Amino acid sequence: MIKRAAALLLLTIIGGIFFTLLTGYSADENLNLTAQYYAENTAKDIGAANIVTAIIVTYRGLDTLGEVTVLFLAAAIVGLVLARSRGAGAAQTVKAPVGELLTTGSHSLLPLILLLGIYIFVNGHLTPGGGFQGGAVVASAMLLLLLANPVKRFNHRLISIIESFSGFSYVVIGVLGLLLAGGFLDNRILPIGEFGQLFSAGAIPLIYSLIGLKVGAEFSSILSNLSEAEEL
Amino acid sequence: MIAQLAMATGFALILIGFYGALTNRNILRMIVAFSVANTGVHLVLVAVGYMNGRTAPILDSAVSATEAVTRIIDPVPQALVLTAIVIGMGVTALMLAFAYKLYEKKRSLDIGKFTELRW
Amino acid sequence: MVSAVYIIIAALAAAFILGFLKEQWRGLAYVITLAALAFMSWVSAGWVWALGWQGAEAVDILTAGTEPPFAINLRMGLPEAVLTLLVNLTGLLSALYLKEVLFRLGRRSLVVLLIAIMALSGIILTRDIFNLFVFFELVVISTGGLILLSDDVQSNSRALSAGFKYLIASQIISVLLLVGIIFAYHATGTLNIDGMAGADLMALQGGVIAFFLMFIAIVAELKPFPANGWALDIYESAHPAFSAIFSAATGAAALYAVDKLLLIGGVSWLPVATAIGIVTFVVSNTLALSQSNDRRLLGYSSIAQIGLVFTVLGQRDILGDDYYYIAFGVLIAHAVGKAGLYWLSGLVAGRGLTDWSALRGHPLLIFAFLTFVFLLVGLPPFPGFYAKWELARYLAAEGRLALLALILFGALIEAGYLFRWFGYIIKRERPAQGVVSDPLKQVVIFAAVVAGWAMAFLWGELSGRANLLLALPLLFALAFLLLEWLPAWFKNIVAISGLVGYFAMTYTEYDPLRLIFIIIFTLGGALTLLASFHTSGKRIGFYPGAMLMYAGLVMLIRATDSFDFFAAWELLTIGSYFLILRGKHSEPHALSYAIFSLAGAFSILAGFALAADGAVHFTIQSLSEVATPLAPWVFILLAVGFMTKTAAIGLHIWLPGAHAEAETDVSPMVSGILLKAGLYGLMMLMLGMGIQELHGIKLNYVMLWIGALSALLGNLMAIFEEDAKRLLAYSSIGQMGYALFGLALMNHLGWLMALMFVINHYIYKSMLFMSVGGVAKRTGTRDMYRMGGLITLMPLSFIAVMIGIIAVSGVPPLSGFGGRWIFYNAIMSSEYRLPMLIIFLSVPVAFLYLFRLIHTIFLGQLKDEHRRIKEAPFWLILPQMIYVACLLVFALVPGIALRHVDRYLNDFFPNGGLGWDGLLITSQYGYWSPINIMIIIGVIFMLLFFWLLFVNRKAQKVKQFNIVFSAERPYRPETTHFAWNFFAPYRKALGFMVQPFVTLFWNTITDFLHAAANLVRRLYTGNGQTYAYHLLLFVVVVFFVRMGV
Amino acid sequence: MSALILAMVVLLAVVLIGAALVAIKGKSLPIAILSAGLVSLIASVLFLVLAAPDVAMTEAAIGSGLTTFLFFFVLSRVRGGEND
Repeated sequence: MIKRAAALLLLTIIGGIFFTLLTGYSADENLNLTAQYYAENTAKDIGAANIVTAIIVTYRGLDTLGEVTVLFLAAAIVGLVLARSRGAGAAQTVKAPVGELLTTGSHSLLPLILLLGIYIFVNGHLTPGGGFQGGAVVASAMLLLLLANPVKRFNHRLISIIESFSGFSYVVIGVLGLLLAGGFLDNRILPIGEFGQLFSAGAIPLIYSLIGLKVGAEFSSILSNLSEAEEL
Repeated sequence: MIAQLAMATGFALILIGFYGALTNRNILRMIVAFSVANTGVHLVLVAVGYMNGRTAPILDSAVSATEAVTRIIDPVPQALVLTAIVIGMGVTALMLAFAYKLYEKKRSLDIGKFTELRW
Repeated sequence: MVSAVYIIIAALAAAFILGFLKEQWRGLAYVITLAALAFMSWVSAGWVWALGWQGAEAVDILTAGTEPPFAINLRMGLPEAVLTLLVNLTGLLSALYLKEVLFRLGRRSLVVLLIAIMALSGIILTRDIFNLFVFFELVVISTGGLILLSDDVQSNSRALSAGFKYLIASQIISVLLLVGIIFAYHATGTLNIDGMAGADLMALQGGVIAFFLMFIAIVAELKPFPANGWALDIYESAHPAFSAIFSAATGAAALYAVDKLLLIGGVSWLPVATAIGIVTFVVSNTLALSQSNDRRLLGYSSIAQIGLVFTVLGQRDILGDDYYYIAFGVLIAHAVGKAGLYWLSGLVAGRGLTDWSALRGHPLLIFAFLTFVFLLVGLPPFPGFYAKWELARYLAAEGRLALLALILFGALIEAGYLFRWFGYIIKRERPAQGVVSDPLKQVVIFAAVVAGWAMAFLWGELSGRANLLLALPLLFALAFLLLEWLPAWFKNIVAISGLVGYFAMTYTEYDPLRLIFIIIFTLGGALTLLASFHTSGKRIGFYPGAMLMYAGLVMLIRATDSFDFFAAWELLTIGSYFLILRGKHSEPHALSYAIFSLAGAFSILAGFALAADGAVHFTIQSLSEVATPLAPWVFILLAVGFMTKTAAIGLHIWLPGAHAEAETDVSPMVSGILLKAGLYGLMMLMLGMGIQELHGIKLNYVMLWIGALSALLGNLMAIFEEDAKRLLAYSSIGQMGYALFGLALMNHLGWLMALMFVINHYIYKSMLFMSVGGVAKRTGTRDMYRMGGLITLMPLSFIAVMIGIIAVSGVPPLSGFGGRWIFYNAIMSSEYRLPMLIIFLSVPVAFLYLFRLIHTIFLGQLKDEHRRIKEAPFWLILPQMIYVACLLVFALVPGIALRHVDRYLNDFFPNGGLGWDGLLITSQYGYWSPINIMIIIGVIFMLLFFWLLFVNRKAQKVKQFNIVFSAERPYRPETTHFAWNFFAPYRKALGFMVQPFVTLFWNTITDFLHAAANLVRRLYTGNGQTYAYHLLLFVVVVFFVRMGV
Repeated sequence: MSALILAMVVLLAVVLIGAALVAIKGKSLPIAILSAGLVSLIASVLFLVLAAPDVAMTEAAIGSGLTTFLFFFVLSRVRGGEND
């Protein structure tokens, strides 16, 4: 009871702090300096229609690299932890396979979902969505497989190689930016191309695809590791 | 107005999430509560960048590059939220791994039972 | 220069490459990781070199080919270079240390380690607030991962729950941080830290709260009290190598993040930082007092140190150009010391503090331990020492005295528990499990040791002062560390020749006053060292300690600048601490000595800081120029510091144990020689500042009283002692009281007498300690009632003691009388009647205990078990005989030393000097002719002696056991000994004066601190949810404090 | 138009808070997890309203989709701990 009261009291005060922020807030009439720069220059400098993508992949590319690394790290840790939990001789209880319908359905859906994921991340610079969303969609295909066949084992080595390949390539492209263009993660190592086309915006489609691959691989790795974890 | 409303909802979610994390002893429930709070933060972030009557920061046939400055909303908070969402998911995954391991050790998810370390 | 962004690139590339490797290729994966970490360190080191030595400019590194604030930029300046080097090297060394663990866990654990280090570097380098958040989250996740890995190491759930607690806290932190960032962005339109700083966030709508949220979130990463339960649990449970990273590298990175953030907040947030920092520093150190688990103790200490650096960050407004010098001095000392101690803890099997006594058989590891402790406490010659000095200077100049006091108080507590720990190592029983032998781990530990000493040298070079590590005496003392493998006799020869040689080299450079002290310190020291020839073996630890003390003493005399003076003071304190600790039962006494001495030293530090009033160089001479409102306070602080060393009453409780428990040849050093340092300090002080008044009270009058009371009470306590060495120790308190009294008279004769005491006390106290020590060695006890009748067996010791007590008691014909004579002359010419009365009273009291030394030890009946005792060893007797000779010479011709001093004192006290006419000394009250007195006394003595022989010629000799016990054996036989409780009647009459009030007082303070620590630490319930409450409470409290202001 | 959107936002907000309350107070853990997923899902609708399609997609795919599955995977492996 005291605990609840204390929680309520503390949160009321923090709520008060938030309330001050809320009442003090007024939306900007015009874009601020930073946003204005992006609105004005993204198209000509970066060549991406989706400004959010331009920011994520290029202007704030370092954040995104960190973000990808977060996932990479989370996947590595989850893998490490759960791999050790599985232990040596512990036999997995074999579950009854799920129904025919789900199995067949998932197999026929799989390519479609994968395609959708790929579409999302290669078009990241043009339309909403990108590597993260596409990667999540790719992972959901894996999820579907898992649901359809709970004892399904993924090839961890393959996932790991995809993960590493895309991550390493990402870093290499970043370094190319440093060597060939204006700085680390500069997308202008490839021609900016014609605005609005698939192959435009320099290295953005490439980077976003790599991110998509990587994110997909990482999510898959986390999911499969969790699904393979022993029931306690 | 929409921005303020969304922002208020976001703050409410944060507080609700914190309350859940402070009062639920079950570790999984604490993690759930934090993910609610995180969603609240995302709402606040996006709401701060919102500008009435403007469109998403994507240049297409409707919004040309030249008039973007007057037509689109601030893209920066959105970029930040994207990052925050992914990071939040990473942290959640890690916490879940911890929960699993903690359960493995003690066969319990009561946070009050993991107090060997103190003082 | 290799761009700093390659630090990040290298780590990530290596981490991703590891994924290509097969799980089995562990060696390769490990090598790649090491190579990456080495490369990262190399890049940082290159920048440190370029920016620090070659004068390169700081560079901004753009990403995405776009100018900030539109893209993220990194900055590599000197602070960044140093910090990334610190982080990367910690990572590299920890990776080496963890070789076995990392091999077992495979490549994914390497990934986690690499990314953790990369993220820490990122925090340091980035200039973008959101990017900072991303790196912080990376640190959080990788820390969580590292903890999960630790869990496997110890196969328990402790580390696991600690990690989860950390994640709970970090979730709350990240929510607050994100909300803060977005509103700060909304207000300023930028995410760039420098941009925000330029936009004056505080003046903007919602800016203050936005900043508050960011600030509090990052500050929470510094583990401030009380929102730090999770951190403590991590420190306690994680693998020590991870704790090393967590403490040294994460702490440094988080501090730098706050430093950057404070650029945005501006000056108005500095007091908040100061308050949080100092509360954390003091409270955490206090809590550490009651810890018995080594790693948890180190955790509290880490948190405290980070708090201290945070306090320094809060002083940014006044530290000017020295800001980074001071902050980094404290920070690097902490990082190296703490990482080192954590690494060291991996070699110790047990987790209790006393289990560390396993180190005892490993001198090198003990040296490492001491290096780390010195770094943490901020002792010379390490960076923390310089930093502490400069910080005190600035704080005093700005009048932030309460803060200075709190810092020194916290530092004292820290020194207390660290030295207590060292005492355990040296003195406690060694556990069954020894030290884990792992060459690689030892290499890592010694890398930290080398780094610590390198930093010491560097900070000395940068200090703009004389580099302590280039001071010849100190180097000489340190050289003994390298000679430790040689036999003691050889080292003794080197030590003696060093002392004598140094005197021969420099004796022309001193004025008469200093010459007296330097003679006592060098030649006198050499003389006491003669006694050390009686020991055998290597005597590891003795010579470095002893020579450190002598080095400090010599440097003290040579110091002209207050800094050099203080450094020397600390050196001699530490050296003597090591010496005292060597005694068999000296653990608690050595600790109390260390604490009192350091407290005294801090008082001196504060005094000098106050006196300097911000001046960089402040000479001892300039004490005379200190302005009036400050002057009495400076005087008090310095006097208290010096009087701690002379064990003035009230500050004396450390002395009896320390002097009595010390080894036979150490007691003379710490009593006969070391106490003089305090007198020297007092002389310098009073020569400089003269008579000060505070609220109309003359301070020298107060000191007069203290001197008189010390003399009386010291002597009183001595008479009730059964322990011969303790008796001598209490007697020292009394003797120093006389000297203090003489100085406080502030006239010519008083000073002359004090100097007379300096010389006399050295000679007879050294001698008495040696002879009593020799007796104790032979009889195996220090209790006088267990001795008796030793005169026939140990005649030379008897002679020494007899001459000694004649000299001490001030009866003719020996030099003690000369001292007394000057003394009476001195007080006759002064107006202070009441304290004078007390001094008079204390003189006969001295007789009471002195006579017991002869009566109880050497006369009376020989104990049965002592029938076969031999004379004390030759090397103990030799110096005693030399002292006897000295006493006789000094008694005959006191003028050889005193007339020069007398003339010298004329400069300061022109009136009332003595007349030196050949062998005749005159004062305004009479004259003293030593030779005549000697002859007269000799004649009287001989007459009496022969008369006694004559009247006793027919006395019957009675065998010792020619008596019969008529009753049963008493329960405690010693109570029937005539010498037991010898002065019971006096105790009845005067005992109330020697009740241990002072001891009680200090014990109460200690108990109170411990009780408070035990109460407060209940706060840390171990429940992760409670810790979340603490965190939110912390947020709310800081909010109210800041907004209320 | 604007009033309609406003009404919709109000509605979404109410549902959001309701779902959030269920997420932290709900009787059974699966319901709590599902409600948390629902919070994310509704939030992603709100993001669309706030002209943030990228965020909406991400929140829907990651916040409400994958995260919810993660929870269930773990939940199914710590059966006994549900009610601690």
